[in-house]
Amino acid sequence: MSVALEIKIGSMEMKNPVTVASGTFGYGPEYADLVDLNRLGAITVKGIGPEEHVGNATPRTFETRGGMLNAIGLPGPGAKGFIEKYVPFLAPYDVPVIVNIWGKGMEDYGKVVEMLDAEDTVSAYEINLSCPNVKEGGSAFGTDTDSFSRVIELVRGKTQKPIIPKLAPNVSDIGAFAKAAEDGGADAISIMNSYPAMAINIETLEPELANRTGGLSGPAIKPIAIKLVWDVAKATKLPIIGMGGIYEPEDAIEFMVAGASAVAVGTANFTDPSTAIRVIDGIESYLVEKGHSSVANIVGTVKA
Amino acid sequence: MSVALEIKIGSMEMKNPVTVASGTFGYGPEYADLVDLNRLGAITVKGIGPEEHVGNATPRTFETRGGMLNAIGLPGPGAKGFIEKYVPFLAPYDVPVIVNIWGKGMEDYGKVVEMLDAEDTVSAYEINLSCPNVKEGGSAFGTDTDSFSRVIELVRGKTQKPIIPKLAPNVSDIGAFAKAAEDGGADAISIMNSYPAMAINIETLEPELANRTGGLSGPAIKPIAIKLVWDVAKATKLPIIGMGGIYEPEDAIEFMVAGASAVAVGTANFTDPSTAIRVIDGIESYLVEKGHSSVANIVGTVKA
Amino acid sequence: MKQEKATVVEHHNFQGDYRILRLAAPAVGPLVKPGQFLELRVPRLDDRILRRPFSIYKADAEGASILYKTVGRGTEAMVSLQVGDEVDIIGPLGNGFPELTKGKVPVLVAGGYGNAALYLKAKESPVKGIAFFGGRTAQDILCIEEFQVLGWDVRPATDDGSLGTKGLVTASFDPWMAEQENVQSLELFVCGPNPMLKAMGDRAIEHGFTAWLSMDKNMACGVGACLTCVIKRKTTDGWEWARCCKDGPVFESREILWEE
Amino acid sequence: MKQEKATVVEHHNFQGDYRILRLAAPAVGPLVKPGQFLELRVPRLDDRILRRPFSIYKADAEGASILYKTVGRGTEAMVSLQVGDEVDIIGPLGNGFPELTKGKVPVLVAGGYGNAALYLKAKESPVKGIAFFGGRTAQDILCIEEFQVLGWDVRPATDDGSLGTKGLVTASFDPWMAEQENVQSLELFVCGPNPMLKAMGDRAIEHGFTAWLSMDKNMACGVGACLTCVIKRKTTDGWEWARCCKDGPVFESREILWEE
Ligand SMILES: Cc1cc2nc3c(=O)[nH]c(=O)nc-3n(C[C@H](O)[C@H](O)[C@H](O)COP(=O)(O)OP(=O)(O)OC[C@H]3O[C@@H](n4cnc5c(N)ncnc54)[C@H](O)[C@@H]3O)c2cc1C
Ligand SMILES: Cc1cc2nc3c(=O)[nH]c(=O)nc-3n(C[C@H](O)[C@H](O)[C@H](O)COP(=O)(O)OP(=O)(O)OC[C@H]3O[C@@H](n4cnc5c(N)ncnc54)[C@H](O)[C@@H]3O)c2cc1C
Ligand SMILES: Cc1cc2nc3c(=O)[nH]c(=O)nc-3n(C[C@H](O)[C@H](O)[C@H](O)COP(=O)(O)O)c2cc1C
Ligand SMILES: Cc1cc2nc3c(=O)[nH]c(=O)nc-3n(C[C@H](O)[C@H](O)[C@H](O)COP(=O)(O)O)c2cc1C
Ligand code: FES
Ligand code: FES
Repeated sequence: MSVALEIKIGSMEMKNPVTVASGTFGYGPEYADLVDLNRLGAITVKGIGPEEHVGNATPRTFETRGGMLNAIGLPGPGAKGFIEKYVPFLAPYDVPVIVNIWGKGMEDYGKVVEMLDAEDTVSAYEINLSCPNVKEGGSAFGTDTDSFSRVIELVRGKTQKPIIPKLAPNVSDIGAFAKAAEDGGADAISIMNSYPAMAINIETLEPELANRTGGLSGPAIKPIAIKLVWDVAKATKLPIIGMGGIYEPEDAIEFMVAGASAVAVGTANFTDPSTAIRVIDGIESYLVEKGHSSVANIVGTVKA
Repeated sequence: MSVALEIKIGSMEMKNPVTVASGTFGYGPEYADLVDLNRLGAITVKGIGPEEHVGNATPRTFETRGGMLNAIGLPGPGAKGFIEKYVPFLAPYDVPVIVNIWGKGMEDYGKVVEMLDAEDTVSAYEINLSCPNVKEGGSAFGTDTDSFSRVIELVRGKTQKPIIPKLAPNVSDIGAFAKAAEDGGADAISIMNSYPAMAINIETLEPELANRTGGLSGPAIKPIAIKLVWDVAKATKLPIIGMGGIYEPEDAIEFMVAGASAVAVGTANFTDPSTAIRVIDGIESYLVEKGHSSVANIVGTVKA
Repeated sequence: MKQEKATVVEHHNFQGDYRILRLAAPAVGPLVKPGQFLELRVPRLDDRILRRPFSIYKADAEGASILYKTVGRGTEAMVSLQVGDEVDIIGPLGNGFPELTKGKVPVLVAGGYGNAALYLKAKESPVKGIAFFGGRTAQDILCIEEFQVLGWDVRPATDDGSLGTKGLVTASFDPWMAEQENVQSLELFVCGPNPMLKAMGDRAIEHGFTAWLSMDKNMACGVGACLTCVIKRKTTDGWEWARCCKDGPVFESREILWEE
Repeated sequence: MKQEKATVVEHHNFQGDYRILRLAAPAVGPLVKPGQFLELRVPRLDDRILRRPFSIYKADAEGASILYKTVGRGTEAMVSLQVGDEVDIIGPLGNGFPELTKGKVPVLVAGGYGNAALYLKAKESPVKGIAFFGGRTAQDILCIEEFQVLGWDVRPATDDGSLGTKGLVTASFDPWMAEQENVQSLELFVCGPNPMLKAMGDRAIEHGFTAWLSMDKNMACGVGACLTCVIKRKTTDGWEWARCCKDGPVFESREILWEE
C-alpha cells in the first residue's frame, strides 16, 4: 500500500511533513555528506537577519539532563551573505527552503524579507519571534500580542510566500498568539523555540553560558511542546509545524496526533544526523500499519 | 570547622535550607520509615483545600525522558481532615511544617488558612497559585497579577505566619509576580511548580493522563527553574525556595547560587527517598570545602 | 519498609520473556510477607526517573528474588544486570495477602507474573488447595512444578491450548466452581491482569465467596505519597480513593468499585 | 565524513586514566588524515544527548582508534564498552594538520591526549624532528616509545619532574629554541590545553616561525552546523568567527585572535 506523505504549508509543497529546526542544521551544506537533503520535506536554515551579525561570546551551548542549552545569539551572514554563500548551494536541490528570519527592531523583519524575496530558492519564511538569546528583538515580540501582530502584518505586506511565525513558549496563553498570527495573515505556525533557561557552574559561580541564559531544547522539553501544539491547534485552523525534542518517529507522530501538520527535527541532528530520515520512514511505516492513505489523516486526531 | 546551615523564612526557623516539595512527600508518615524527618529543614505537605477533594481520575502520572508528568488534581482530606489525620502524627517531630494550600475560588484560600491557623504544628503556608491540574483555581491566579495580588492580600489578612506564594512558571515576566508577592506582604517565594505539559499515546490516540494535560517535573526542567529563580531574585529581596529537578547536592547548590535561600526536593523523592538527606549533607560539605561559615554566604552569589 | 543497596546474586532466564533476579538484601528479605512487592531502581536507566515495582517471588533472611517479564525500557535495561551489580530497592511494600481464614478452602488464581506473587502465599498456606493459572501460551505459565512440590493441584489454561485447558483462566475455573458443593467456603487469592481480577471479583460477589485481589496499577512512589496508584474503594456512603501501593495492593473483591 | 556503526575490537587501559579504544570502522578509517577527530555517541548514556569529540589516534583501512581520558559522565560511561559493542561515530571531522612545508624542521608539541592527535602526523611526516611533550606527571606523558620508534627525538617535561624536565613544556622547549640558529625554519604542530596552545602561538609570532595549533573547544554538532565551537579568526579588517570543528580544529597561530 502506498501512502501520501505530501503536505502543503500555504503555497509551499513538502514531499513529506519533516523539516529540520532552524539553527540545528546550519544552512544546508553542513550535513550534506551525512543526510540526503533531497529526502527532507524542507530545509529550515539558521536565523537570518538583514545584516551580518556576530552573535554571542562562547561558551554558547551546555549539555543538561535530557537536553541542552544554547545561546548562540543568531550569528550569521545576513540576507546578502546568505544569498551569496548559500543560495547557490541550495538551489539545485529538489527541496523547499524555509528561511528563518529575525530582526533587532521591527523594521528589520521587513528588510530581510525584501532582500530575500526575489530568490526562488527561498520557499517560505519562518519568523523568529521567540529567540531567547538576543536582547534586542525576538522574544520581546513573541510575548506581547500587539507587537507580535504588527510584525506579522509587516512581513505579510512584503511577500506572497508563506510566512510562519515561530511562537515563544514562555507565555500563559499561547492561543492568543496563534489567533493573532491567523488574523495577521500567517500561513502556518511554528512551535516551539527553545525555552528560556540557565545553568550555573558551582565551582566558578559563573553561568555556563557566556550569555548567562539560553534556551533549553531536546527530549526534556517534548511534553511542554506537545501541550503547546495542542493548545495552538485548538486556537487556530492554521497548519502547525511542531518541534521540541523529536528523536524518534514516535515523537513526530505524537506531535502530529496533537495537531501538527508538519514537524521539525532539531537538537536530535546533533545526536544522530540520520534522525530526520528515520522519522520520515517511521511515519510512513506507522501510516501503513494503521491503514491510513495520507499523513493528513492523523493530524489532530488526539481524543481529547 | 562547623558551618551554620540554619535559615529563616519570615518567622519560621529551619535547621537547614532543605525541604521537600509539596505533593511528593505525602503528609509526612509516608516516608517516615525511610527518611529521618527530624533532619529535614521543613516538611511541606501535599496541597490542602478547605474541603475534602477527590482529584482527578487515573492515570495520574506518566514518565517522560528525564522527568514525569503528573495530574493528581489535588485530592486530599481538606483542612479539617488534615488536622484530624495528620497533625497528631506531625506534632511530635522537631521540624517545621509548611502547609501547601489551594482553593477553587479566591475565598477558599482565606478559608483554609482560617481553619488551620490555630494549629501550632502549622508553621507556614505555601500558597499554590500554580497548579496546572485543576480547572477551577490555582493556575488562573498564578498567571494574572491582579488576582494573584488579591489572593496574597487575602491570605495576609488571615495569618501572622509566613506566607509563601508558589509562582506559576508559564509566564513571560515572572518578576512582576515576585514584585506583586512582595507588595502583598508575602514572606518568601516558592518557584517552580511543575510545567504545563502533555503526552499522547500514539496507539490509542488518548492522552497518557486522564486529565489530558499535567505538569512536567524532574531533572528535565531544572534549567528552566534555575532561570526563574535568578529572574525572581533580581526582582525581589524576599527569600526564595527554589525547586525543580533537584537530584544531587550540586543541583541544590546551583539553585542557591542562583538566588534561592532554601530548596525543595520533589520528584527525586520517588527516585531515591534519601535525596533530601544527601542534599543536606552535600550542601554542608560544599560549604566546608569552600570555607563558608554559613549557608547564607552562597545565596545569590552567581557572577551574572 | 527499608531502602537497601542490594546485590545481584543470581540472574538468569526463566522461561520465555521471563527472568529471575535474586538479590542479596539482608535488610528487606526478612521482613517480607506473601503478596508484597518492592520498588527497584534500574541501574543505568538515567533518562527514566521512576522505580519499577515487582512482586516478591521468594524471600528469606538473606534476600529476595523477583520474576520479571521484559516489556519496556526499564525491564529491558534490567536484562544487562550482572552478578555482583548493585541495585537500589525499597521494600517490602504494601500489605500483601491476609492469612487464610480458618475453615476456608484456598484457591489461587494467577496470570503471567502473578504466579510469582502467589508463590510465597502458596508456601505459607496451612492448607494446600487448587491453583488456576492462565496465560497466552505455555510459555506464560510459570513455576507449575514449584507449586506442585508445595502440594498444590495446579490447573493451567492457555489461550492457544498449548498447555491445559484452552481459553482464559475462567475456562478452567468456572466448570470447577460449578462442581463445588459449598462455593462460599472458597477463599481466592488472585494476582494477574485487570480483566482476570475483575472476572474473579465478579464471581466472588455473585457466588458469595471471598476473593483477595492483588491490584496492578501503575505506580510512581510506591509508598503512598504521590497518589498515582489509586483505585475506588467503597465506603458506606459512596467511595474513596485507596492507594494500591500502601492500602493494597490486595483488596477484597467487595471493597472495589470497578471503573467503566 | 561518514556516519558509521563501528564495532569495538579492542579496549584497554593505556596508562593512568587513559584508555585505548579501537573500532572496526571500514567507512571512516580509510578517510582519516592526521589531526582529524571523530564524534562518538556514548552508548547507554541516555540522559546526555551530545556526542563526544576525540582525536583520531591511529587509523587504517579497517578502522580507527582513540586514546581517551576519563574526565566526566561520558568518558566514564565509555569505560564499560566491551569488545563487540556497537558505537555510532561520525568522522573523520575537521581539516587536520597541513603537510610539512618543504625545508622546514618539524617540531611536535603536545600535552595529555594531544599526543594522540599528533601520532599520525608524526608517522606521515617525511622528516622526523623533535617532540616536546608536557604533562602533570609521568602518567600524563603518552606514547613516548611509539614516537621514538618512528624516529622522533622526544623531550618530556612534567610539572612534578617525575619524567624529563621539571615544569611546563615551555621549560624544555624554550632553552632548546634559544639554541636554534634558524628559528624561522621551525614548523610547529601543537595539540594540548589552551595555555599550551597560546604559549606556542605567542612564541611563533614573536620569533617568526609557523605553528599549527589544534584548538580544543567544546562542541555540540561537530560538523559546523551549530556554531558552538567558534574562535575568533583575524581578517584584514578585524575578525570573524571560525568553527573549530569545520574550519579547524587546526589554525596557524597568526590566524587566531586570542580572547581575554
Ligand atoms: C504491585 C505490582 C507488582 C508487579 N509485579 C511484577 C512482577 O512480579 N513481575 C513483572 O514482570 N512485573 C510486575 N509488575 C509490572 C512491572 O512493574 C512493569 O512491567 C514494569 O514497571 C514495566 O517497566 P518498563 O520500563 O519495562 O516498561 P514501560 O512500559 O517502559 O514503563 C513505563 C512506565 O510505566 C510503568 N508501568 C508499565 N507497566 C506497568 C504495570 N503493569 N504496572 C505498573 N507500572 C507499570 C513503569 O513502572 C514505568 O513507570 C508489577 C506491577 C505492580 C504495580
Ligand atoms: C577536537 C577535539 C579533540 C579531542 N580529542 C580528545 C582525545 O583524543 N582524547 C580525550 O581524552 N579527549 C579528547 N577531547 C576532549 C573530550 O572531547 C572530552 O574530554 C569529553 O568530551 C568529555 O566528556 P565527558 O562526558 O566525560 O565530560 P563532561 O565534562 O561530563 O562533558 C560535558 C560536556 O562538555 C563537553 N566537554 C567536556 N570537556 C571537553 C573538552 N575538553 N573539549 C570538548 N568538549 C568537552 C562534552 O563533550 C560534553 O558535551 C577532544 C576534544 C575536542 C574538541
Ligand atoms: C544550537 C541551536 C540553535 C538554534 N538557533 C535557532 C535560530 O537561529 N532560529 C530559531 O528560530 N530557532 C533556533 N533554535 C531553536 C530550534 O529551531 C528549535 O525550535 C528548538 O531547539 C526546539 O527543538 P528541538 O528540541 O528539537 O531542538 C536553535 C536551537 C539550537 C539547539
Ligand atoms: C506527583 C506530584 C504532585 C504534586 N502536588 C503538588 C501540590 O499538591 N501542590 C503544589 O504546590 N505542588 C505540587 N507538585 C509540584 C511540586 O511541589 C514541585 O513544585 C514540582 O514537582 C517541581 O519540583 P521537582 O522537579 O523537584 O519535582 C507536585 C508534583 C508532583 C510530581
Ligand atoms: S505509587 Fe505513589 S501513592 Fe501509590
Ligand atoms: S560543534 Fe557545531 S559548529 Fe562546531
